[in-house]
Amino acid sequence: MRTTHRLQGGITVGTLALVLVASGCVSGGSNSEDSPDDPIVIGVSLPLTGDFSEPGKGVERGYKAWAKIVNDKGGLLGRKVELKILDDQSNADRVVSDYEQLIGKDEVDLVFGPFSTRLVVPSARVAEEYGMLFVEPAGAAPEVFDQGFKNLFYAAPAVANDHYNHLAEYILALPADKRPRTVAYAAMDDPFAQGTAYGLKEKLEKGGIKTVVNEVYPPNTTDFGGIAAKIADSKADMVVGGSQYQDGVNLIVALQQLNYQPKMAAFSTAPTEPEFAKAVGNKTEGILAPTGYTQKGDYPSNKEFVEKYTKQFGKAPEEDEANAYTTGQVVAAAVKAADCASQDPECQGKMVEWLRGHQVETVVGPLKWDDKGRPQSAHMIQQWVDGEIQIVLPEQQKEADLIYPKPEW
Amino acid sequence: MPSASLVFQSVVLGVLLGGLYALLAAGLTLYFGVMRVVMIAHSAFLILAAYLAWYAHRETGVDPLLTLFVTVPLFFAAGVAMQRLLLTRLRPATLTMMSVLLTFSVALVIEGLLGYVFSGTQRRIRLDYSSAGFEFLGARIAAVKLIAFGMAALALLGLYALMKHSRFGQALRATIQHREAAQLLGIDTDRVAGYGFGLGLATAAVGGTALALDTTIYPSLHWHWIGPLMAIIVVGGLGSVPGAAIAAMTLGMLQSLLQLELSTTWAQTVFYVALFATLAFRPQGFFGGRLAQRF
Amino acid sequence: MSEAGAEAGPGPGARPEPEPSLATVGLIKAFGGVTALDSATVTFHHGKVNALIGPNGSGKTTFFNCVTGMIRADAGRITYRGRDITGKPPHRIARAGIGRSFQLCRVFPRMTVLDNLLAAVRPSGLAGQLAGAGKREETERARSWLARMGIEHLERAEARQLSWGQQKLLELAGVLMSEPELVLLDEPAGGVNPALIDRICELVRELNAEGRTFLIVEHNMDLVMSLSDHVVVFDRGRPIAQGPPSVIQSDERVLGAYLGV
Amino acid sequence: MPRDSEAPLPAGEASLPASEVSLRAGGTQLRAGETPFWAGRLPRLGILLAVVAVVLSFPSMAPSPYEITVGIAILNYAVLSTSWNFVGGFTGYISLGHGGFAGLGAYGTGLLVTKTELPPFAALFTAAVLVAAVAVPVGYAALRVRGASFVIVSIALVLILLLVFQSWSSFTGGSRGLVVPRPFPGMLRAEHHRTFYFLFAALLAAALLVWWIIDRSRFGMGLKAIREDEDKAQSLGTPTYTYKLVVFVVSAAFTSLAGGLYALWFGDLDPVFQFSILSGAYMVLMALLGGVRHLYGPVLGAVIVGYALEYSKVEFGDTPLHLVVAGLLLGVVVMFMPDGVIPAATALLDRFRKTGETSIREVTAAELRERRGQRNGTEEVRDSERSGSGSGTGTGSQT
Repeated sequence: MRTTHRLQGGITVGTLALVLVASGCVSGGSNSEDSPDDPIVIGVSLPLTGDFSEPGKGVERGYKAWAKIVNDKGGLLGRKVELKILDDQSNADRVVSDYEQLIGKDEVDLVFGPFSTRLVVPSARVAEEYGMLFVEPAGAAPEVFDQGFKNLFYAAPAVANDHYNHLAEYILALPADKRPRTVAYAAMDDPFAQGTAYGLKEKLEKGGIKTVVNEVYPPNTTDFGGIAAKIADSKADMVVGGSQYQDGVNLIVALQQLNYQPKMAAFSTAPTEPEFAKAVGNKTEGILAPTGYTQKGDYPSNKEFVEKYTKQFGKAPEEDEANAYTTGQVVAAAVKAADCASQDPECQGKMVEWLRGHQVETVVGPLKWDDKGRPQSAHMIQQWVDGEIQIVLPEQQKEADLIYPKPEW
Repeated sequence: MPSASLVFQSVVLGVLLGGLYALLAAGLTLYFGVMRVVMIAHSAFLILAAYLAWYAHRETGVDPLLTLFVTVPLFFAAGVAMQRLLLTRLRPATLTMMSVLLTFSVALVIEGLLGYVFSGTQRRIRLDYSSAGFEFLGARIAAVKLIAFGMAALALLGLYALMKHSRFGQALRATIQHREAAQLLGIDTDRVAGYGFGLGLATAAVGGTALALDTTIYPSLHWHWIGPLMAIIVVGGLGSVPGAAIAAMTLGMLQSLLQLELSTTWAQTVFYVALFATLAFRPQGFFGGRLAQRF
Repeated sequence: MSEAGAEAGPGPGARPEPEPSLATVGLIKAFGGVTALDSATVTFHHGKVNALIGPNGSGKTTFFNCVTGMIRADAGRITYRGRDITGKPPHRIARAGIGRSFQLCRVFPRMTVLDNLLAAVRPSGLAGQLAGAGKREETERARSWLARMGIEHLERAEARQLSWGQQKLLELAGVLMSEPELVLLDEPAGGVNPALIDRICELVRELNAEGRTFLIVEHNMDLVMSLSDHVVVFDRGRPIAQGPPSVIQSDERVLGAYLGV
Repeated sequence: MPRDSEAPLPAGEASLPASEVSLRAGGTQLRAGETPFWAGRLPRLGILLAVVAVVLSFPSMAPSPYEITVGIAILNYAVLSTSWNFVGGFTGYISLGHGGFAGLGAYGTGLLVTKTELPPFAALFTAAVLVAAVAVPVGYAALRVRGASFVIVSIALVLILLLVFQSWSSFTGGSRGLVVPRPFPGMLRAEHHRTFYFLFAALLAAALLVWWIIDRSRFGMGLKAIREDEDKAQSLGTPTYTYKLVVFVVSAAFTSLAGGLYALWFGDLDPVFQFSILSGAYMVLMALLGGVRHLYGPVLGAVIVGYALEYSKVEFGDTPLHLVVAGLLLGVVVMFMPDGVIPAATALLDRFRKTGETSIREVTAAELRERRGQRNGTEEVRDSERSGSGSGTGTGSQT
């Protein structure tokens, strides 16, 4: 027994020593002084593995495209930009520890936000408490903006609840006898997905349109038979899916299996994905979806982005990539305006201050924010028309006319 | 109140789902019966089989059902190997506990490798008949769900026939009921246990293919399945194959019906409520086994 | 038939009516289709060395497990010195004064020999529970039992490192450490060399002389006949004969049962 | 029955060569009568004090708050696995569901703070009491039957809690998460980390102290008897069911404290991360790897696993291979060193220490094998049983 204790003690001392040495060595190399030759280091933590890895990798590509485009043009403030990306494994513990590491140990000059609302809130708190500007590409849920963060800006046109604004206006503007009378909602239990569906629900209910089904399903749901049965049984005129990708596909297929034919069907995210049509057997005609980004967007920086991104990655950017790129654009604008890029509180404060009062031109259009960091634009509405997803709302940006009622799928 | 047609629809869905649960729970029961092992990796193998079906379909375009000819023998062999090479090496005194950890680690490895090879993206087999369905007494049944149920039912019937009417089945049942006694009867219980394990894993192959027909798959999906399956085998009485099947059908149906009034998430809790109730009031399970008394 | 056997009585000699120790009435236990105990009614005598014999599979071990609460009988009543202990959990039965050994000797393999005995101490109250194990008087008592078994020099070895015979002695010491009035021994001579068998017999006699009652399940007939005062013969889950060894030895039913007639 | 010349009488057994005993003792056990030079309390106390000093001075030596957060994470792991070890180590019951108790503690603390406005640390302890109360019926269901059902219940516990905390969003916040206000508002982040580092260290010390008290108590003796042989313990009069339940509840309470302290430190709770089977599995892995029979085993395991996970993350980057690493590590521990690294390492150390004796012992071992070959049938059965039961599985550890 005594040998054991002694040994344990030895091992424990040894490991602790190792901790100290390891942490000491690693942190020794970094520097906090800015010199014109040093690159601007930007720290990011992204879910490259785990539940959010798919969009996480999209965001990573967007950031990388931004860094490349900036560096090809000579960098920012004459300095190269360098991304330091850590994998948070889609885990909130990790994302916080990653930002602690980036800010505390690696002493990065700037940070970009991670993906998914669930990870944005904890990581925004770290940035907030260290006084760092926190521009993020993917925390659209209302909760993100209720935490009292002062340094947070969402780099996309609109928060989740406003995604369907144009569609709500369109429906409520229809003559009363043509409007859908009943709506069935099914939303994934996720702040973002629920936000989109409930934003529309709130507006339609206010306009007197009845909710007949309101289902929430956990993110891991794979069998949508039960939910689809409920929706089909309600014979609702319209179905709204607060979906991400695969759950939206599954729900649509399950509804098709039950031969449910609504007059209008709107799903978030899923229909805008490139594989969507194939996944639902090309029965896509008339499906609606909000989007914050279109490759055809008529903004100066967007042409460059689409072109160079496509060259770099071999395919056109999607919304996640675009939002990441937008994040880069927003931060770059702030850096230029403040003429500095370091952890210095004064510098970070200047950037935050500037973003509060100014508009930034981005690939998703001009963005500006309210005092809580909510962007003040709106999402476009797309619809599958003639086997292609096209913008139908708002009027001034439309590529095709909205089809209503929707043909059978 | 839900309409009568919706209730009937739910019953039909419950039966279709229960069939798959029953097949998979039968597999879990086999492992427990022959080895007193709670096989956490069962559902990981289920997902592995689903991935193999999906992959074969994507690469070659063959119907996923055809992959059964490969996966079933493969999984059978893997089951025998797993029993032989891993589980028999554990100390008998701590077998039950340590085997849980060992199979848990196998599940982690499978999940990690699936994620490594196929990434975490959700996958779904796209078939011509994916969205096809037909009317049945006012309920609408999806073709793929019916095929999946048919496979599960056939596999269960096959298993039942094997256990009831073959010599191997007799040896298997004897081993499950009383290992020492079976040994006295001259049964090579080690070999029988190996084959029992193989059979159990073969049910995962069938179940995985059935699952791939109709739902999305992703590497960590197995956690979603193992809970309900474990609840089923306890409610059914650990070690009783018919008990597991009955419990599976009952709970599958209950889950489906509860979804009418509760949300999807709450409806899932039925499995765990049944599990706790069983252990608190009737630890030997409802439909089977004396085995549970000592385990 | 068997009832007659059960009432065979104390046999010849002018002994006073013995006080009952452990007794069962109509004990039934079935495993699936197999009836292990078939309405077993039997009484053992307090202060004596009792033996329970019978062919393999006659239900002796099941009987042990039932009376010690390890498994629950399907029907029937179990009493110990008049107190009903039917359905009581094993530790209550142990605390009622019944200690037992197991068929294939069971010790705590990864505990030291001394700890094996200290684990049999029954503390009471929160303070007693949290007090350090191995108070001096307990340790002294444990050592004296070990000394009596002749294995006191091994007190710091782990039990699994002992030889089979040493483990048998250790198990017995552990049972005795819990101070039972009635000691149930399941095949104490199983797999033990003859010299050690003699030692165990001697111990049983000594301990019996000190007032402990014994109930022994054993296949070794010489041992049973030389050691016990009262023998019960089981066949197919019920007693077919009981009485002093001399009577049992000449009982035809017993021979029949053993020879499988 | 062939006679054995060596063990005719207990007296004969008593004269067993000491070398045989020490051989069989195989390392952890000293030969009777041997008193090594380093024995005694003083050196041990010295080592303990040194460790404590290192642990306590760590925050002031850390170059940035990040290192302190790493320290907190490891301390948190250590508290969790030590808490787990109340059940796993003493009784041998493997719970994969302790992540559930940690989550309950975290949410309990968070909800008490936000809903009832209890002071944070009062909420922490109230939550622990509540979790202990929840653990009673759970333990009642789980411990009534042995082994397999216990594991199943422990896994089911996490899964059901996840479902409930996700579904009951009006109360728990559901997937929107729960924000736990900081217990020390206005404290700078670095200072906040430092404070919690010491709080976690204190909690670890408390958990270790209670484990130690139980370990040397009569209660602990009963628990260990359950681990060794539950039937036997019961037949000796140990109320095994009550014992298991009590220690299960104690374990749940400590796990809850760890979870609650984590909630106060971290601030953001999400059911998916709080009620994760994986976190429960890591507790098992850490305790098992370090050695469940030892006071410091889980702590050591926490340090090793914490490193291994970090290493695999750095090494394998953005792939899920860290799961494979964890899985393989668990598998290796279960198969080859179920007693953990401490006994394995001690055995190794012993081999070095006693090189002089080794040759003698080997001779004895060979002789012994020869002698065993001549023994009677029962002895042989037993020996084969022993080797068949995995006692010889590799790595020089005497499993």
